[in-house]
Amino acid sequence: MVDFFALGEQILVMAFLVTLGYAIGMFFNGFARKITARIHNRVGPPIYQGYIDVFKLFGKKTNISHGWIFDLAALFSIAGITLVFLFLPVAGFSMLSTDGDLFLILYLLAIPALGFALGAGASGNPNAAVGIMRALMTMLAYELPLVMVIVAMMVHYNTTSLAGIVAAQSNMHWAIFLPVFLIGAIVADMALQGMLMEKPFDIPIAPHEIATGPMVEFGGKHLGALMLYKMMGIVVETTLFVDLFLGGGVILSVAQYGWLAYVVNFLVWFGLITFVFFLALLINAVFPRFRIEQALKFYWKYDALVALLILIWIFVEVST
Amino acid sequence: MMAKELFPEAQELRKGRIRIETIKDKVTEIIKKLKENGYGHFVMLSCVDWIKEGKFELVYQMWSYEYREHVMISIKIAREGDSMVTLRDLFPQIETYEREIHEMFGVNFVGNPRLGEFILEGWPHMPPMRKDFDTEKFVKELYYKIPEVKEE
Amino acid sequence: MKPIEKEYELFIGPNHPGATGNMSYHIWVEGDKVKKAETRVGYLHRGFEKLMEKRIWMQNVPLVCRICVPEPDVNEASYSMAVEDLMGWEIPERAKYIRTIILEMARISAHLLTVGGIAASLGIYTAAQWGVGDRDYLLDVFEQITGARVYHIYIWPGGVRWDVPKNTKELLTKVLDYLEKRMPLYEDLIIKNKVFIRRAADVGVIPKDKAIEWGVTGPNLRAAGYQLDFRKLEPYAAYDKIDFEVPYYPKLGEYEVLSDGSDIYTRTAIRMLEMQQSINIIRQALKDMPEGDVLLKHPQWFAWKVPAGYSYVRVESSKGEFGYFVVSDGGKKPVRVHVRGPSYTHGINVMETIAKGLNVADFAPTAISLDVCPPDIER
Amino acid sequence: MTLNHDDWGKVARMMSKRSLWMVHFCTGCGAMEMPPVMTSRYDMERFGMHAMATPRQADVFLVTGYLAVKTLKRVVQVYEQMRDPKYVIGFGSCTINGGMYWDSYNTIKDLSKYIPVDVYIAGCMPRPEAIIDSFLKLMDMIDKGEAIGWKKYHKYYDQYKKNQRMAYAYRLDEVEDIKEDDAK
Amino acid sequence: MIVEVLAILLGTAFLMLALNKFPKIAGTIAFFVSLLPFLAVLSWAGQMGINIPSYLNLLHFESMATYNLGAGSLLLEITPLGWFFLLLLASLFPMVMLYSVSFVRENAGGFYAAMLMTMLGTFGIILAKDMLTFFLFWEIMSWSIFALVLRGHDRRAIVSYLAFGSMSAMLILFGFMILYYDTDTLLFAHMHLAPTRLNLVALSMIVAGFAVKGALMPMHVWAPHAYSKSEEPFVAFLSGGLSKLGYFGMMLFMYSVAGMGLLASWGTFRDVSWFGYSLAVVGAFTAFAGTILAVMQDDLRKLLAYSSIGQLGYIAIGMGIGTPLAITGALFQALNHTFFKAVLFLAAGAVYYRTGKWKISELGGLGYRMPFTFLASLFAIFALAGIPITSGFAAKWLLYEAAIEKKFLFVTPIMLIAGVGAFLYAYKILYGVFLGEPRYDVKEAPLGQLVAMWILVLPLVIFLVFPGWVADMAAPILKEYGMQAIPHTPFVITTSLGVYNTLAVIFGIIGTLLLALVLYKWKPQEVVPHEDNYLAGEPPELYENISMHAAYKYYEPFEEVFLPYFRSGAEKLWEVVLYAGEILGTGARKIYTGMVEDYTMYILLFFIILIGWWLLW
Repeated sequence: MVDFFALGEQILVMAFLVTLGYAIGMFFNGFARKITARIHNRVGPPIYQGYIDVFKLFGKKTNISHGWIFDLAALFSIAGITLVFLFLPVAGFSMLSTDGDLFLILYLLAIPALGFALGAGASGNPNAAVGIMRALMTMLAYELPLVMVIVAMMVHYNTTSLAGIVAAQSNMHWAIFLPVFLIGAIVADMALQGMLMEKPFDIPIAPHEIATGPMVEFGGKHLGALMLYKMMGIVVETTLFVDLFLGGGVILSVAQYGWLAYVVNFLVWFGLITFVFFLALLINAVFPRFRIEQALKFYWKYDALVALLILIWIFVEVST
Repeated sequence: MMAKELFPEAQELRKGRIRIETIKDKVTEIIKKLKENGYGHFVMLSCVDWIKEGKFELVYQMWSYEYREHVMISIKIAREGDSMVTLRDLFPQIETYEREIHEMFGVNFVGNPRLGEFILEGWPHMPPMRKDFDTEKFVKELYYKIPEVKEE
Repeated sequence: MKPIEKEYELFIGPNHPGATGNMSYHIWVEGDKVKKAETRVGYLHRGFEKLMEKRIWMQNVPLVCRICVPEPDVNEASYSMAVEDLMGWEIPERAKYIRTIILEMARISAHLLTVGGIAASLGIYTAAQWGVGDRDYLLDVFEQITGARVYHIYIWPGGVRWDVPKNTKELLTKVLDYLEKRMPLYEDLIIKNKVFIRRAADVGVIPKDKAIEWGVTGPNLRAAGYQLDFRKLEPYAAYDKIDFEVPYYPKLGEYEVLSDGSDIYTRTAIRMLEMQQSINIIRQALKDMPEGDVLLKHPQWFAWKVPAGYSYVRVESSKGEFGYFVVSDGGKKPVRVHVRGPSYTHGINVMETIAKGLNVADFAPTAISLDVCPPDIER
Repeated sequence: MTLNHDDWGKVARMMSKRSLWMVHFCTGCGAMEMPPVMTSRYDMERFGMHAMATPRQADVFLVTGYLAVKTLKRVVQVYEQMRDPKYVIGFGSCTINGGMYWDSYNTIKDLSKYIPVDVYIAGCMPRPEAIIDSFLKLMDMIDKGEAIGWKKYHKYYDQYKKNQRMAYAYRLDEVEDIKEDDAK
Repeated sequence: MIVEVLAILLGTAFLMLALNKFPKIAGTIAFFVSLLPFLAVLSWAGQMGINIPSYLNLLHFESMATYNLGAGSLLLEITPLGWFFLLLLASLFPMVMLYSVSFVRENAGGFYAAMLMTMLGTFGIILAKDMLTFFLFWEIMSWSIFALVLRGHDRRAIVSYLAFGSMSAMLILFGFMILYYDTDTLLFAHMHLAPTRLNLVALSMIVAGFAVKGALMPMHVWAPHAYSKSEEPFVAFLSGGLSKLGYFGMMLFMYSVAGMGLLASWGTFRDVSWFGYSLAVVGAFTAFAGTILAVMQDDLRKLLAYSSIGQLGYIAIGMGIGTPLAITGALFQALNHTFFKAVLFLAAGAVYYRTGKWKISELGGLGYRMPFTFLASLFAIFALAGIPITSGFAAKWLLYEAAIEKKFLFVTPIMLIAGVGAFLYAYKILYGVFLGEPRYDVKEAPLGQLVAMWILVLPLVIFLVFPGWVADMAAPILKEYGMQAIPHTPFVITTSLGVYNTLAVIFGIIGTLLLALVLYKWKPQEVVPHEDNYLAGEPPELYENISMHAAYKYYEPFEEVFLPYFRSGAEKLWEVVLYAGEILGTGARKIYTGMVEDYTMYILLFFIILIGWWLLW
């Protein structure tokens, strides 16, 4: 018999966390613009600008669509990214992360991307098509070093489950404190830069080249949905990084400290993802963007080479 | 060789400004010769509407970085029914000047394939740079007559 | 059914972040490579030359500066010089120095915009933001001297409108010191940035042997490897009295020579060097500036009759050769004023030619690095 | 207490006034003062404004200066691609009465004959302070529900279209009748 | 009933030749006959531990049959492994035939005859109990395929298929001979292979021979040509179905016949035999290289062919690793590949049927014109890319888990990156064919084609919800090899490393989609025509025919990066292969008359000789 009470409770908690995730995502939008503005010597928008922008976009009186395939973009991107968030351990708290593992997360991340790509393609604008081409190629580029590091971690911790990796890092045994995964974290941070589409890898949306690429035809609620996707994407991607290398931000054990542990862990997690995002913003501010083949070469030559060293390291570790 | 030596008929306006008045059949030859003799920079092709004479004056202007000398080769063609051969093969930018002059004055350059709409779009009247086109009258009869949007 | 073509068409402009002002490049792209490009201009056509024929000589002064917005002073200067040429006037010495200062300030402010624009087109928005922000200090000085931020209408036929305020020297020195202090930052962000070098070196090359024939002028020509500058070739204002070296490829000073020249990188480097050069020129001009009148005693403004004749006057602007061809028949109004903007060749023939085979990603940076300013194409 | 429709409208207006995204379209020389407005000295992002690449994403259209007829076509195209609610700021004297170019054959003289304008800024060219002031004015108008240019455009679409056609054709006569299917 | 089915298939094949002038009638008859193997599958389900309602069990099939033919006898028996592969092929085959009814027009009789012969061969191969029967039916299948490849009239395809087909047959035959020499028996069940080097060589030859049909690199060369130049229904069956027979053979000989004892005789690496490890590496390389090559194709069929090669590589990985997890994964991947690849080829055929174009860059904007075709291919593409809203993910997941379980540090990233590469070409199909600028004003594909496609989409949904069912089907196979089935329930598969709970994913998707839908439906919207698009402000009416489809050389930067590496590698191989093909081709040209009937006759003649020879012997 299904325990409906427990199920309901779980759904409520998940709804709360998803709301929190989006709230943090929107905060990150304002945060990013504020930080960038400070680097530009400007005052910048208020830090809550992200909320205003999203509400405004959803409040647009008329919206255009290029047909039902175009609409899929908004649906798939929001649904997909929310789903990924559900499968991530957040601050050590697992929503669905015991029901799927890291491979699932990697593939679920493709749902919003492909959905977005469908919508952009359906708009029939060549700028969008070129942008999607670049986005997919950037994805191919950064995935190689990323999966190499992830595979190394899986083998090292002998689990494919992200929750398992987080659990293995409890009691401050964070992966980043191991020399091999310190290098791994640097490699993955480079990949994260591509994942977050920050410079030098913001090739897909390069405004001067292809007028924001895939987003050219999106406006109003469609753009709002994409912004939500992007904002949640920041949370998801930084959380993934934090879960992998920084123990998910878990510093107190729930068994020992009860609800206090949740609060503290959430705060630490929030601090860590903000910090990771902040690093990405700093890199973003001072670099021009690569051309797409340069990005591919960068990831597959330099980043992947370092990742290969990590693999060899782990190989030796496993073999002996 | 400097322009003065090549073309004795050239007249010096001031230091570094040479003016050659010629006829349209000779232009190609002169410009070719000048180009071969160090006048490598084609500055501009200009057109002046001398309405009282009924002529357009086409001024081909070249500059030599070597001699620091500016040459204006001036020809006159009739305002109506006359044409000029294109010189786009000599300097690529002549093509653009010809396009502009064709549009603004209505001078026909034979052999230029890109004559057509360049700056204006859907212009139905006389080429606007001609002296007999009265822009003030035109504006008063068009833009000021377009009605304001009435709100009911 | 639509005809099936392999190429797709992109419009870079007018409503496009990569457009250099209100103009449009219509490009045909196959895969990732530009196959054909056509420049579409005319969006800014106001019929200046027509309007100038309708106005008396002096009325044209406020009009001409609107031809090139980022650097309006070159228009005022060249128009004034053309009138002076026809009138046979020699302007006061002090006015020459003031003109030099104004023109060089305009050059710095235009180069800051362009270098920032190149950086922004490749994604370094920080540099663009800083560039425009720093340009504002120059505009403050402009405002102090001329009373306006953008359209100064300060250089008049016969000199300059009025003398500079007393504290100009201190003000300007302060701004120049500040700019000099900022230069290394720009260098780190742009010209010495490894990613920038990768993007910019050997991209958008104008072949050296064609550069003069194609009518390339200004920094673009110097980046192609010619030490040609109209400030040296045909000195106007006080340039003949000022000691300065024109930077050109491969003499890039402290910057590395990374390519065969004439690419985005070299053009950016030349502009960076020219800014430093301009700072030097202004300092010299401030030091050497004599006292005296700044404006000739004119006849009554509205009764001018300019002697009949042809005049062509050129000024080395930040984009290249800016020339005014003025024809007078001895009347109160000019018969013909024809403006040669440097973008006329850069934006149309040169860009259409070198665009072939360019990567889509490199198109906008190339166009911006040529410093194409549409208003001086169509006027 | 329950929120009625008007209150929601008020919230929506509050949001939309604090997040005005601008079309990246330099229609004329006024665009020269836009970089300073965007950067450190004046920084319009303080008000949540920034430039967007395409009209679909944007809310406010700064017509920066004179419009050649050729540009007017593009401006109208861009304006029609923008989504409601959308606002237009006429920038500089040229959009008010032609300014310097009052007798130019190729520039339109009064922008409001072709598309509805919510706020005008006088001057040639307007100083950044004036631009910022116009933004604040527009925000104020949005808040009060007075910025209704886009509604006017729908309501008097036929008149606007007719005027646009006259300008496009450079002549008053021979304007084709507005077809049924064109009217929205 | 087994022999009767064989006889009916053979008889119908002859009948088809007679009905050459009446394609529709021939197609309909062929469709109904093609259902027979599927009935056999249903009938045998009970024995495999799958309970199906009794009313589906229409015909009773015995599980074993012997058919005496004078000197020798056909020995047939159903095994769990055979049943699984028969399930795939027999459920694909009727749909392909249904599709063909509206698709095939020229010389339909020959087509149906050859197709039925192919199925006849398949049926026999899967049921074969000894090497001779196996080889006999293998040749029937191979030559029927040859007849169908001939219909494409493409010399390269024919020559390369002939060359590689012969090579495959030779390798298999030599392998069989060695095994026979060593064990003195033809029956699989009686072979107990000693771990000798000779046997390993024989096994390698056999696996290499099967790798040709399985399009494993470097034996894949024929596949892109044959796939891209033949009729779509056949290609769908060839790529989706018949390529699995190669893997069936590999599996049969590696695990049923040889077993771990022989495989491990070469040594082991982390409990995986070097033999299997090499196969896995070859599979991973195939997956990677096939993907990269697929991304570079402009011909829709070539793209699908290379993608097929890449996806088949995953099956080889699973077979190579050989743990229960890996074998289940390989079987799951085989199942998925059967259906999604068939759907994609059929959809490509439907697109061709309506537009007459194969080049991706010449298509475009069909998504709104052919919505059902589009949706079917979208689903198939999701399965192909392994996106967890179809069953495609579970298979890949099992394979990844298997690789990580064995700590394959270098193979796993290659597999994963090949999976990412699949997004690239998947999107190329979506964009180039279905999205982008609408260029064609065409109708939706005919009903028969749509029904065929959509029925083939069903398994992708069913096994998304019940991934455990595949594990159920794999259990008897694993049991035969003395392995434990992987722990699973219908919805949850557990490994030592992680869990995949399909219910969480499904309900998660439904929930989040509802959330998205609420947000999305908040505000009204209007649909604008394609012309009302961002053109940087330029009014479209001022320009004639603005071409806005960017599909030609879509991944040009990608090609610039990868082509140099692949050109030199592939071209050298090509030269050698083409040289060989040239020599073989001169022989082939003599019998190449261009008449399909002739070819069919050749094949029948070949059989008669073969059977006659066999009977006399």
